[in-house]
Amino acid sequence: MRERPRSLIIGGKAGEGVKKVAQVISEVLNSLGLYSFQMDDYQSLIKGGHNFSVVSFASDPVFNSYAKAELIICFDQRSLDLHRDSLSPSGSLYYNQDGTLETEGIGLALSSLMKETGVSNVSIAALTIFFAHYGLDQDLLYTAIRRSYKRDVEVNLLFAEKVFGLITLKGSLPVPKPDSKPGKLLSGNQAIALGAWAAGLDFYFAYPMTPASSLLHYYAARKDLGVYAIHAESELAAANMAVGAVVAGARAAVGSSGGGFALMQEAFSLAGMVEAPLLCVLSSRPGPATGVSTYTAQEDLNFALHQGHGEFCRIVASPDSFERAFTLASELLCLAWKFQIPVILLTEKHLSESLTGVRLELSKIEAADPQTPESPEDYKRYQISSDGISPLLFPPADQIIKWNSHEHLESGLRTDQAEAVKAMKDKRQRKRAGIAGATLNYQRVAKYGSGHKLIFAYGSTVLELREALKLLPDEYSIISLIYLDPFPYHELEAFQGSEALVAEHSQSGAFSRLLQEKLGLKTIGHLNRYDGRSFDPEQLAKQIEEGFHA
Amino acid sequence: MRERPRSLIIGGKAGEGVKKVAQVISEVLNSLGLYSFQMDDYQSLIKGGHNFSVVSFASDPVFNSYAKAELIICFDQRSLDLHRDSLSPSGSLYYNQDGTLETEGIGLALSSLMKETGVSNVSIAALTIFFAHYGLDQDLLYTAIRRSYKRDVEVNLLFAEKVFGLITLKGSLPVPKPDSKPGKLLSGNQAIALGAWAAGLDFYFAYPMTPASSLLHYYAARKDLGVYAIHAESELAAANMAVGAVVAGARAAVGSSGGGFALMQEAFSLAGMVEAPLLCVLSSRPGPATGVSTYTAQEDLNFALHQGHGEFCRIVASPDSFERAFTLASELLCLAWKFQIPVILLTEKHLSESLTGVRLELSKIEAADPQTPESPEDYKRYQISSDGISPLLFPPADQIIKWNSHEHLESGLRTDQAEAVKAMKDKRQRKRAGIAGATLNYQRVAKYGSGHKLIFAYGSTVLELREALKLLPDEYSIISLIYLDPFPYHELEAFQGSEALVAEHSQSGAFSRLLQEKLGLKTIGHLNRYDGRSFDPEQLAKQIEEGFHA
Amino acid sequence: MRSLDTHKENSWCPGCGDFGILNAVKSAVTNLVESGIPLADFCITSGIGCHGKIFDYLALSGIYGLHGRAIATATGLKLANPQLKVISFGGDGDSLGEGLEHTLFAAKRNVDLTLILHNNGNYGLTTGQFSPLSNLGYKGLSSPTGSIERPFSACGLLLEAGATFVARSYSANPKHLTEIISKAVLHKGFSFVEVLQPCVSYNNTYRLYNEKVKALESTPADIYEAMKLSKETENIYIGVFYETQAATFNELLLGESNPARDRKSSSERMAMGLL
Amino acid sequence: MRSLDTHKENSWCPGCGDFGILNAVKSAVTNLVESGIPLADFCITSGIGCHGKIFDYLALSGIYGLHGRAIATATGLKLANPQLKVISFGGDGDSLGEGLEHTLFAAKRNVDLTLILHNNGNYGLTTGQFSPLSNLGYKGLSSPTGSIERPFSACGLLLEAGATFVARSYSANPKHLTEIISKAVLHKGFSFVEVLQPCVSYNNTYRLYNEKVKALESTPADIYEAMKLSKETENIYIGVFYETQAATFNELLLGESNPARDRKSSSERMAMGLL
Ligand SMILES: Cc1ncc(C[n+]2csc(CCOP(=O)(O)OP(=O)(O)O)c2C)c(N)n1
Ligand SMILES: Cc1ncc(C[n+]2csc(CCOP(=O)(O)OP(=O)(O)O)c2C)c(N)n1
Ligand code: SF4
Ligand code: SF4
Ligand SMILES: [Mg+2]
Ligand SMILES: [Mg+2]
Repeated sequence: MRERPRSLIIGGKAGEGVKKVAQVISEVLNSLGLYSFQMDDYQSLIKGGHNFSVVSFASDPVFNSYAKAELIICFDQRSLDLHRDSLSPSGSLYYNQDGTLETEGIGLALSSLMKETGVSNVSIAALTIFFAHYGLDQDLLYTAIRRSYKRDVEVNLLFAEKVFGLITLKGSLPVPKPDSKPGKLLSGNQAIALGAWAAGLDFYFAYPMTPASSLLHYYAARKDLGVYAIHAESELAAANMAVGAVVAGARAAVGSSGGGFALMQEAFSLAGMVEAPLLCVLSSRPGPATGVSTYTAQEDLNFALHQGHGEFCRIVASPDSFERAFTLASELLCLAWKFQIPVILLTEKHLSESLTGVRLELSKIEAADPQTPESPEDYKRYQISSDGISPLLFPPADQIIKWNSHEHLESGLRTDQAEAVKAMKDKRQRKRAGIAGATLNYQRVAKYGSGHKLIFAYGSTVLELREALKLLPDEYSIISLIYLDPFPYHELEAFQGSEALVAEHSQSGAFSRLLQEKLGLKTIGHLNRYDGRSFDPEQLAKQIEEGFHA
Repeated sequence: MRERPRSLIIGGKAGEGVKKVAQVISEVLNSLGLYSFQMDDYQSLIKGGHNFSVVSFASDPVFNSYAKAELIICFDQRSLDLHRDSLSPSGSLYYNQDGTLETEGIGLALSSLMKETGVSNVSIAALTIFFAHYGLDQDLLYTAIRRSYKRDVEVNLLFAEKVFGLITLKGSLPVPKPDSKPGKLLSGNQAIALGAWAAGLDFYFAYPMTPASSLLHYYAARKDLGVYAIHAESELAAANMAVGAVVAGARAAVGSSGGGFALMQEAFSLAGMVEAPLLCVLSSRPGPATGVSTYTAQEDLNFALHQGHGEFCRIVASPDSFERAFTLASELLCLAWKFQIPVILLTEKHLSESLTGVRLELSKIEAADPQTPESPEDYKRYQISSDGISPLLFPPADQIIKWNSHEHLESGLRTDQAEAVKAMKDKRQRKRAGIAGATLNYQRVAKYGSGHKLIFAYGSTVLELREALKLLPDEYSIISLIYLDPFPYHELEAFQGSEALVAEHSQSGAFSRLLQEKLGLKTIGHLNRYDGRSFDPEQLAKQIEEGFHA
Repeated sequence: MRSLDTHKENSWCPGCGDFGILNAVKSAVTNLVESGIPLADFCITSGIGCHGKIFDYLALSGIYGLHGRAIATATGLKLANPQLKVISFGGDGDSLGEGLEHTLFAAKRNVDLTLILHNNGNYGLTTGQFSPLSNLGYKGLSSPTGSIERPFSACGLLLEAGATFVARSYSANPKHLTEIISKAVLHKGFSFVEVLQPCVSYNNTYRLYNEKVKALESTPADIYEAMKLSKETENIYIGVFYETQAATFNELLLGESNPARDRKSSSERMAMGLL
Repeated sequence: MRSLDTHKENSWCPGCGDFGILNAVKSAVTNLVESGIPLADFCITSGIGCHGKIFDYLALSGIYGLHGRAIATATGLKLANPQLKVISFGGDGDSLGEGLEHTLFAAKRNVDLTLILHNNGNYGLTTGQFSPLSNLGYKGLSSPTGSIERPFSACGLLLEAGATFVARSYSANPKHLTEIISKAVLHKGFSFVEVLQPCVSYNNTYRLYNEKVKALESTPADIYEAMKLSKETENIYIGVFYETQAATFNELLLGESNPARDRKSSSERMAMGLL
């Protein structure tokens, strides 16, 4: 059991800058050498409603945010009502007393002060409270405001000064460890974006859809990376454009959430048939259909595993940490190009949009490059080979390079001849063995903890579990599946027929079923959460104990 | 072992009426009280190339066509080259000697005769040869021509007379059994169409795609049925229109092959979320992508089982006979409406487009009707109930009936509240038990044969196996899975851990994997054919024997 | 008449043009009910976006469909029960991006329903990316240095596709908008109403519209005149650009029959002797 | 110059208008190569349908894509390597039905590529169902008593969507077609060529076209004139209806750079110090 991280919650209306200020706080913590995890809970609306952000932080890595907080800052009545009960016993609650009913806690006349100073951005108050509450340097606060809020600087500073004066020192931040390296502050989607870029991504085609949109926005904003971000007319367009870009030799990716991914199925199958390397990021939210747009879920496991009509090889893998998000994106793009197949990076809103310090393992980055023909004179796009891989050549070239969505001959010309159909299916299928072998070079399964009581999970659920495990005795281990297809039989052999808990964000227990069917795993308890929210590590810790003692 | 059916093959170019004349022959056989099975092998082109049709027939039911034929009729050189070797030892080969190289067999100067008589339709010759070869009444031939070929009747008759004169009687048809009732001559798609109609189908929405197109064409042509056939702008449109029609109270279905189905995934998920009863017919052809458009495959099993993003209940079932195609379509439409869920009727080109006599089991037809509210005053579209089913009401109505693709409250208004999300997911999930129970009322698994050596299959592969079993000693049984989701554990319990052959039209052995994972079935041999062609019963019989003796 | 309000808390940004549309729809429906259309006959569909939320704020039956597909769903509804007065709400991303095809085909077919396009020139709900109607240079999260696409003309495309009623109004002109919506609903055939809808968060066009919006003085002489006028930028015209009569898809398909109402039960079918 | 033929047996119906298109494309490419465009720069995409088979008959690199999506795929190709001369072949079902949206967006964006539309007024390959360009009353397997939809106008839609080059030709006029295709390829920006293509099996329009096809005497004065003329039925006009210059999507996106050619390797990226 390690030090329990502290947490703060900031709540207010959409449009009040809750998420932004939480991020500024995360940055401050990061710059101080502290570890943090920021989770933003927001609704599908632009102004009003209720948003809140949680930042949990400590001098050790923090894998997940907590439900209880020692510092809560509420801008409005609704936040107050919703978060009052999340205050930990010794915690402090600050609230905007203008327009809210009196309550226990520290009321501040924020709205009046805003009017007085001419400030429009209430969230500056949250930043100020944070600084004052923890006794951080006032000048550092001003620097942070200057850096992060380019507009209305002077009034913001005035406002901050006034708010600062109202707060009494209540605590201190954890002391960073001497060797502390919390890494670069990134969201999961940013880590994915950077990983793919590092391996060679040239184009990202998408149609906006939460929680994948920030991939598009990130590439669009980071022109220095040189990844062209194309906002297409639809997901169908995006995916077919991506295949086109691949034909021209560019490394391309697409991304969406379930609904948009559903629309890319035919093109996914196209990638399977034409053997187009294609990185597909599927960031899940609760479904079906439009579902719950801004929350988290793991309901798309089977959907991801069985994408696209017809049979063809693919890889499906899911990052279980932000570090892995970076390396896996690179890894998958490489594998896609090595085997000329579509690959899916399956993740969830919880990883995609949360924010933490990430130590980028640059040494793990490889180049996503294809096998090229040895003697291009007699080039055939679909040359039959023993490993199923046909070398790639791109136009403009003197050779004729034909890709074909119909079944085809080696030349890429269409065929419906029985023998030719079988031969080409066999060729593609032969990649399967190579893929399974190649993935063995990567970490397909991770184990966290050293206990004999096992909890299986994948994706961001592993983050929640890792944080929960901090609160429990050393009896437990998390078995995290990073690769889902090819199924990592090799690493999991040892667990055949074992008993374990399975944790997932799914109502139907799809992951548990998968483990049972593939591995004969006996699930002795389901830790399922499917209301769109992430697990609270404390509650999860309790559920784990109960799960094993039931 | 029963009487081996006879077979005839007619081969020629697309546009020469091969399929049509085979159908006329099937009709003649049917009217004589004989059983037949017609399989059409054609390419994705309109004129030219090579088409052939096989009609296998006997005085007992014929479940599949054979590769070897005792009567082969070739209109051109290519047919001759391709089919010469399919002639059974005692068989007769007729060919158009104009424009072909001389060969063993009976050459007829068909082209010259056509010119001479002014006939444009060479296939009349095939019909004539069939009649003459088997010693059928010449007047019956003329009647058949008159009935089936409305154009150029007089020249056709003249031509037929001349051809008739050239043929010497070579054999005789099997003698029909006295109680022989070969049933109504139907394609699989027609049987599906009639089954769904009988249960109450009002609308069929589709975009043409082989081998599902004939559903659209059939409904469009059979205006007497009163099913509106809507050819939409795309599969996406079709599926979303269908959901709209359901909201208005109509029974609706959609159909396509893999590629078009891929495009309907988002709407399929929509049906899951809004709880729209929707019958979806997926008729497979080899994939991925455009694949091999006019051939057969079972590559979409996993795709069908895991359609759509997010988690929701569905039913997937596959007819293993033409009779079942009729009853299953009705059954599935009923289940869709009983549980307000999307259902998939999974089939293949081989069943969809082959033609045989079908005895329609009218007594099995039920009405696809929804549960209606008892007290519609306080109507809520998504009323939470113990079985997960909320009664249905349709506009125009005084009540407000709101369907919603977002997660929603009982009223149908959108929600993202944690408890409400969970409650509605739980409600939908509660249907699962009811569905499993309800399907138990239907035949979910069929057993054919009484032997102890087991062969598992589903869909039209069962037809091929049943025909093969006729050629083998009584040691074998086919275990045919009609329902695939819910998986028929109950009926299959007895086979847990058994050893068996698995037959399927898939390269990857998806069905075998399913059985292994769900049932622990040990596959001792794979009978996989994945070149788009159906199994030849004789070859299959051999493979079965080998499979058990290997 | 019962209220058209629901219990759902409104989550549009204060000042959003969508409020004007909501109010105008309520007025129009109220007027139409008063003029004799049964309230129960109204049925709505909507896409996904800020616009789509109108579904939750209107106490009318219908379906809150998929992004871009509301018009297809509306078509299905109308065909199954042609008695219904179907109104579909779309966003510019929704109806002219993701769902462009369905929109143009509904116009082509002259399905008797009404599409109200909330033209806010961006993807509001997904935080303001450029839309098919955004101007060249529009800055959003997917086009931080400015969109490099010229906008479509909504009215132009709909006119070209065959819509038999094409109009434009402005969310801040409640009287005009109410009238136009009423007319559109009364029009037999496919009616299209582009509503100029300022988005205060990402594309605040109030000032522009307040300056430039001008009512058409008369209905343009022909479809080309209508196209021209609809594309003018000096004056931004509102009013009915085009209106004509043509057989509707539902009539041609169904004749007098109403599939939902007249459907034969399974047992009636079995008695028809068709099997 | 090497031959543009492949070994693939041709499976179009004898007499099909597609032969004319194939021949004209070969001539145009030959001419263009002679005029200096490297043969290797040509790259083709096609949809699924009879038209799509042209992919198999042309010895040029490219991709035989999905039904309706060839234009999206072509866009990806062009963006990744703007040096390529991308020609996309579409059917009327393909490009104006299933793929309408992509077609209109390619026009809107002015992507520098050429779409050749094989307008045979039906879905040939799937046995002759009505298409978005079929006339009202067209009889096919999905409309046995006659289609109840009015056709789109291909040129009209493309003009409205923003295509910067819109032309029509006739498959049985090899000289005209060759010229038009050459011009289209040379046009900088999105060029659209509607080819009147008789389908001898399902929609034999030879007689109609032979009677009514007439070359435009001059380029129409403006877009509306172009629309009007393109829709005339007394004379069916062929020729260039509209041609204008505008910045292309690829230029605006890429400037001078060529992503496929100029791409940085993974190790170069790692050396950039951006992580
Ligand atoms: C298939 C699919 N893709 C993407 C989304 C995400 N999405 C929701 S609303 C929206 C765009 C909204 O823009 P618009 O239609 O103009 O509506 P507005 O919010 O501006 O009213 C998008 C892309 C989705 N729900 N479904
Ligand atoms: C997603 C999808 N839907 C349907 C089909 C079946 N299909 C193949 S070609 C075609 C229509 C062809 O019509 P058109 O594009 O006009 O081409 P033509 O054959 O007339 O040249 C269709 C519907 C398909 N291949 N993919
Ligand atoms: S984002 Fe724009 S369109 Fe959406 S509610 Fe706010 S102002 Fe209205
Ligand atoms: S069906 Fe028509 S379009 Fe297709 S090849 Fe034949 S004539 Fe040409
Ligand atoms: Mg919008
Ligand atoms: Mg066509």
